[in-house]
Amino acid sequence: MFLFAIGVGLCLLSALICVVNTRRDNSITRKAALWLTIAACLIFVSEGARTALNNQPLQYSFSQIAPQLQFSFSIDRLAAFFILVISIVALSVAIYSLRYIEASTSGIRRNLFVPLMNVFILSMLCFVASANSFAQLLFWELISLSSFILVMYHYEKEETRKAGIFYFIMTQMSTIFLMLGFILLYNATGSFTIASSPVLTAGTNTLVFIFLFCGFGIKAGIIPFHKWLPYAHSSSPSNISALMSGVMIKVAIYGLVRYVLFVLDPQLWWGILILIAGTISALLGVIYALKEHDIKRLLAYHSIENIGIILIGLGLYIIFDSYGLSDLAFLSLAASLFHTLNHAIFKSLLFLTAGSVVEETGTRDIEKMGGLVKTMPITASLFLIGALSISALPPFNGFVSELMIFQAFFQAFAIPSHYVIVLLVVCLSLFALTSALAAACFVKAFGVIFLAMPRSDTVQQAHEVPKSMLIGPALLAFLCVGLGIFSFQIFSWLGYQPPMPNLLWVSLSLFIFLGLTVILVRAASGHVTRRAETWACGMPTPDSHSEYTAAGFSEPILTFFKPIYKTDKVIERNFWDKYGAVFKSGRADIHVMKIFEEKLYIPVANAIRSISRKVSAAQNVDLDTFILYSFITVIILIIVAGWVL
Amino acid sequence: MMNPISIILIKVLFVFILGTAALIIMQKSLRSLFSIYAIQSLLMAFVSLVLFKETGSFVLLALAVLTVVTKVIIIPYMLNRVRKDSGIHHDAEFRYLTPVSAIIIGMALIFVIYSSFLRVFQLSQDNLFFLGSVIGVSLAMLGMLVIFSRKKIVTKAVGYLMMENGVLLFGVFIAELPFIIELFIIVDLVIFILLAAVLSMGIDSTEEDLTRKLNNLTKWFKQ
Amino acid sequence: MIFLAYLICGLLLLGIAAVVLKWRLKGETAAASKSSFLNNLTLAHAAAYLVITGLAIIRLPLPVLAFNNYLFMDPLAIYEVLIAEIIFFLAAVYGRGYIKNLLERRVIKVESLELFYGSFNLLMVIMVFTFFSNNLALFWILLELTTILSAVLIVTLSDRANVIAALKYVFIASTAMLFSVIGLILLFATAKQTSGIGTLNWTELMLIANSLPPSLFIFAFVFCFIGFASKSGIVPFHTWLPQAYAKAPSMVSAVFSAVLINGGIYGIIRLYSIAHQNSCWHTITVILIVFGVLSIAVAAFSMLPRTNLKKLIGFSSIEHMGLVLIGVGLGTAVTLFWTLFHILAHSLSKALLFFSAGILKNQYESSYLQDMAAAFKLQPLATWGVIIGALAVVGMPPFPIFFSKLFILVQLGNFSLPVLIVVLVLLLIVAAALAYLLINSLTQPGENTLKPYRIDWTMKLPIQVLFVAIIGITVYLAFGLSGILNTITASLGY
Amino acid sequence: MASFAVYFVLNTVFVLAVSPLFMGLIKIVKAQMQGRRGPPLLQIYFNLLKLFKKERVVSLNSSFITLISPYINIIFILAASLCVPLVFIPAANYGFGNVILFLYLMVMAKFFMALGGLDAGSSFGGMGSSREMTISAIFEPVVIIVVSALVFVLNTFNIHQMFATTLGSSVLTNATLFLTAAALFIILITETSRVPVDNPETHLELTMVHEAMILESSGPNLALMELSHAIKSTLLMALLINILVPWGLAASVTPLNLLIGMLTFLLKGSILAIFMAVFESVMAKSRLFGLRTFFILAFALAFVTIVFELLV
Repeated sequence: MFLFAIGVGLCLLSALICVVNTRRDNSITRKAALWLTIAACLIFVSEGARTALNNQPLQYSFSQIAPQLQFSFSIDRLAAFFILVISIVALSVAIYSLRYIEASTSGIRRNLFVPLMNVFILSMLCFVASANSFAQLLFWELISLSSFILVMYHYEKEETRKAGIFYFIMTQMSTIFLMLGFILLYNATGSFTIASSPVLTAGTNTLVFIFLFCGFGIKAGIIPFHKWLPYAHSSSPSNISALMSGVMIKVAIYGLVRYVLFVLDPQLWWGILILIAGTISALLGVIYALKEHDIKRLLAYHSIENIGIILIGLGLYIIFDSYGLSDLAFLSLAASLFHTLNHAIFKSLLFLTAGSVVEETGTRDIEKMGGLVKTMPITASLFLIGALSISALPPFNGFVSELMIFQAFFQAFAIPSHYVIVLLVVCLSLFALTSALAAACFVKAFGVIFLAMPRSDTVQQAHEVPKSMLIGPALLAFLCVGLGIFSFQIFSWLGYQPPMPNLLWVSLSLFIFLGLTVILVRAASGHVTRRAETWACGMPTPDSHSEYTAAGFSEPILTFFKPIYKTDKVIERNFWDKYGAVFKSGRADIHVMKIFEEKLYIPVANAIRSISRKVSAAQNVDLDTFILYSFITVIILIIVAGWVL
Repeated sequence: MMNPISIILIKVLFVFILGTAALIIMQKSLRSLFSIYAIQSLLMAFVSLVLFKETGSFVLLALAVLTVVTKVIIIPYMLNRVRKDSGIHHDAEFRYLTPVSAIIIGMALIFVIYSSFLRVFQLSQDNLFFLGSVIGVSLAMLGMLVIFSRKKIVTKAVGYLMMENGVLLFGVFIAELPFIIELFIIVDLVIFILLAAVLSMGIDSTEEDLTRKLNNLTKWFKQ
Repeated sequence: MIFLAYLICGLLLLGIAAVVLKWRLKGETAAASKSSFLNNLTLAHAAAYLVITGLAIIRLPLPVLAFNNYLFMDPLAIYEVLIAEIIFFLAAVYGRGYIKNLLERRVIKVESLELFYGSFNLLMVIMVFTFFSNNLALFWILLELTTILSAVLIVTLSDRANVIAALKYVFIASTAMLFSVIGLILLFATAKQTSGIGTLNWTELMLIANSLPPSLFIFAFVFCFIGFASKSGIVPFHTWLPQAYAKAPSMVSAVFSAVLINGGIYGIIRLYSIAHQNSCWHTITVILIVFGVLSIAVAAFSMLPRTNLKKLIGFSSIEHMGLVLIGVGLGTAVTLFWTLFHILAHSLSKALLFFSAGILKNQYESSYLQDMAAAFKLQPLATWGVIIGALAVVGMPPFPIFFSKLFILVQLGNFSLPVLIVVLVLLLIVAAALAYLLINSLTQPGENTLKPYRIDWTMKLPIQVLFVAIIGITVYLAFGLSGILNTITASLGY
Repeated sequence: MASFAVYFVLNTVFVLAVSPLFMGLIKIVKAQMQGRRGPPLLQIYFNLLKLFKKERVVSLNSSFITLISPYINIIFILAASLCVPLVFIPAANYGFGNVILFLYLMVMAKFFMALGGLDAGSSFGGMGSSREMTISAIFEPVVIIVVSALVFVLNTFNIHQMFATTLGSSVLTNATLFLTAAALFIILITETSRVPVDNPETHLELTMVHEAMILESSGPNLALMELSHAIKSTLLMALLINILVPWGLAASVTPLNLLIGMLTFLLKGSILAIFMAVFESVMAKSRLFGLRTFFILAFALAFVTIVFELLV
């Protein structure tokens, strides 16, 4: 705990340095502050890892400040694991930011960046470490607040404004749900301490679960509540997107796991609910990602997908657990948590490298990129590793967690209820679809961004980014590979023998095959490589216009999933009179409906707006009416006081 | 314990006070309006006097004198000044309620207040106190009714004065109520009237024509 | 003694003002020197009050009764007075630059300066004595006087809209306050019926509280409530509030929002603490919560279509008064603790908001949100003031309202879950409206035609002080404030 | 360990050796069905050798992806081949044989093949990649359901053990396996890019998928691509064969058993190859978006298997 405190102190010190120096635009201060953050993150990583391995909970409580107001912290294995996840990502983001902040923006606004980022990271860590729900709520709000300001960083842009409003409202909504859940728990148990509470009635148990599920679900970006995620992730600076997508939404997962596992009494239908929500999020997330051509928004939709996968694991855990299948339950939970770590790593990696690309090209539209693999080879390779991991390809880490989930699914037949089995089989097939679509999506993303010819002029001026912007992601890429290949060993080390293949042997055999193939090909062929123009059926030299576009690439899949996208076609016609003058002209317009926005968010917003207008209109009158209001109220009060009370 | 004649007298006065209230609700001529208000205040002073005779509390006598001085003489005088200065002599506009419906609502109001109070004051010690409170609250409510149903600020001021009368009527039945309070209420009232008069004509009355300003005021009132 | 000190202080300064104005600053003297002289006096006045109150806290054993028990000083009164004085003092500091700006822009006339500062000082005196009055009737009268003085303060800007706003304020507040008198009389009669001696003193009412007949007391409470609620901007008696806030000069709006509306709530807290001794408090709880929720609801829905920054802040005050009403109504020691904390936090946040809004209004010569382009470039401090203030008001940590709001809501959850859900949804709408309006207005790109308006350091200082204070009271909660609030709660018989 | 080492070498060599053979056989049968003579049986081997010796021509636009993707393809397909015992089942499998691992090793190869298609910037390559990824994505649920039916019926998710189970039992006890086998056949057709999903013989942009992706490959690159494609077909064929008719698969490592195993596999593989060729000849190429029905059929078959097993 002492070292943790030192880490926290370093973070705060780093924030302070920048806050004190707000007036001057001084890059040395920012660098120094970031180095402090890096040091703090290193402490957190080592301490988190140590606590997770030792399995000895750390605890600390402050004295009570006011009625009900007390802070206490406790770091058990679960919390330590999440601290590890947060601090690993934070570490590489901090390294990445050393140059990114200097490169991406200008002015003294940058001085606010480091302190806010530190507060953001610290509040996430503290949320995880909190031992009472009140403190959790506080840090939850701090997470929201700091990330909100960071999202608003480029406030001049129209889209940022929209994203900011959306994000703020959604985070407030999540806080409200959490508040409801925590208040219910408090009122049932009489304390804010997070502990198993056998006194809960069935009704409270269920209600608390629903509230917490919604609250954490909004922050995690589960499907009906996901809309803020693509907006906020795409308009914030890339290192912040990495933090938000990599760890912030995991903090919500932590909350859910913590309460479901340690506080509430899970029921079968919770598992089914979480499973279905997870499956839908995963599937729709990836389907929406396929149609995105904004690189960061695409990645954001993939976050929704991966949160879905994590939830699938969690849902399976509850389902298996309620049938007493503890081995399977544990496998699902391990898969879910492992995927949490993996997603944090590869998604941050992707966001950071995408940030480099956006920084160099000045656009987020992948249709304008292309050919970057030649100008930014290292960034491209790092992105490729991230893409392979997120597509769940062996031997990278994403594969391992998805493999574990598949295996858990395959053993669904141990469940006695046929209905549940059929449900699980359906979810399984959708899950498989998700994972394959993700691969398709990343073939598109990598292919269109990095391969072939540049699609616009700005892209041609791109250069490889500075070292620190490579080291940060490289660290994560290294983990992607390492966690994949040595997954079996890591689990054994933690004392769990998962029923899964040892990828070390697979990698070894791949290595052998690679050596043999290279030797054989070298021996057989004449090592002559000639460069020539791409063949284009005899057409003149193909230029970038003849390349396959991102839209073209995903078109077949979009066609398959037409019912989900709800394309809205507006076709109007021109009618010509006999002199050739138009007397009715029209347009043809196809746009993909944003179904949740148009069917859920906007109607609700409009309803509130119309009530607001009415309430406002009622107050936008003259004195007579105001007195009339008072008059009526007084009469009502007299009647109530006389007759009712 | 009270002289039955006094009780009857007070009841008669109550009836008259309610009558003046009804007249204030309906009256369109400002001049008559102010006169009716003066009469109502006079009736209030009579109530105080009757009670003074019964209880012998000099507070009530002082109150009666004060009422006569301020409400029967000074305030109507001031109101008439305002009326003359502004050149407005009639307030024929009604909002929300026509005079007839206002009277009907007023009657219903009195009944509602009566029945509510009846339930609360079940074991009341003093029948007259109960009646006084009902009439007082009703008068206050009727004053409010005047405020929101009439257009001109002066009329509204009269409505407010009527409310004040209602409250005082209620107050006189509790003899021990410290005199200083009553005094303060009346002082407050005078300040209020001054303020309302000044406000309704604007602060800088030298610059512009008063009539136009007052007409404008009603227009401005829309927002 | 101590009360005389307050009074003499005020009278002395008024005397000095009158003399000096008559002899030294006659007519032809520059407007600026007159304004700064008057401001100095006001500052001195406020500072003197702070010193006296400080002395009183250190030296006097509480509660102090004086003037035939008409005045008294107990922890709650001192607390409220301290809040009021701090805000008055900051407003006076702020006013130094602010009034100068108004004079330059000819928004306020030199001739009305005396009236303005006079009313301002008088309002301070009366506000202090409102909180110190032990007698409910005296309390009522002083509260009514604040209405009239506020109206004068609004009117000094001599714009038509100001006159109308003041008129609305006077009519709505006064008519409602008359019902309070009915309540007072009923209370007096009830007390007389119970103990033989009619009384309106808080201290004596507290002693006989448990023997008051419940139904009569409820009746009296309801009537009193009507008036006090109208002073605190509780729906549906709130209708004067947004316009009055919008039209008043910002330093006055700050005082209104941070001090004046506490007056009504103060009365309600007092009355409720009497009810709390009585068996009828459950009924009153329901009434208060209904009005609290109603206030929050109307304020929440009214905020969304707002275009005027100061009106927006005004509606936020209504919402917070609703929350405070709920806090009072729940009637446990814990909620009272947090409600009192909420009042303090709300006052500071509102003062911050209005001070910042005042700067923005001077910059753009409009307080309409759509005019505030390039706010960050032109007025960074004021913009951050508005943002921090808004975040504080919404109840984001580490700002103090987060704590008070949360713990009041915790108790509300204990009272009724559906009500809690409704309130939370309404609070969400409030937050959404604030975020929506502020983000949209403050991030507008600006044309280059506007130049940054030079702001006097005296206008910046209060904002900076409030920044620190808002965070500070959260920290202070751990180092002493908590004890003070507990004392107050105990002194009210919880 | 020793057993696995033998398996490692033998299985790899065997699959490398026989894969082109089946390709050739299919070509001959198809030619015969169309009334042509067709190439010699061993022509594919000569083609591969020739390609290995030729120079490598790469596009000016291409990057290192073009260079590594054939290697990635072949090594991942070879690693996948370790999951499917063709001749004998080793005593220990060291994690190979996991059915998900098997599938995803192949997806990895496909991933790089698709990237390779995009690398040159030709619209053919892009089209091929797009279609390939689309088909594979749409088809994935089918594959997984079929696999889960297998897992359910055979009660293991290791292919080695599946074969061991089927080897140790008669067909009749696992009647539902026939349903699964039909579904597996559809997987085989789809994954190896055959009619009606794809037409391996065409260079017509309307129909090509797999060929379009490797259009820019040449020399050793193309050879590696072709070889890995052939191996993939063989692996899927082996999966079908050894689940449905595992007899002849060596249970213990003796030279005789191995010989029998190889011969029986060649025989069964040839029969299946002929059947595939016939099937391909009588089918018409389907529209890309018409494939839904085809996939749903496989999905239904597997699903019915699961339901049958649940009810019985």
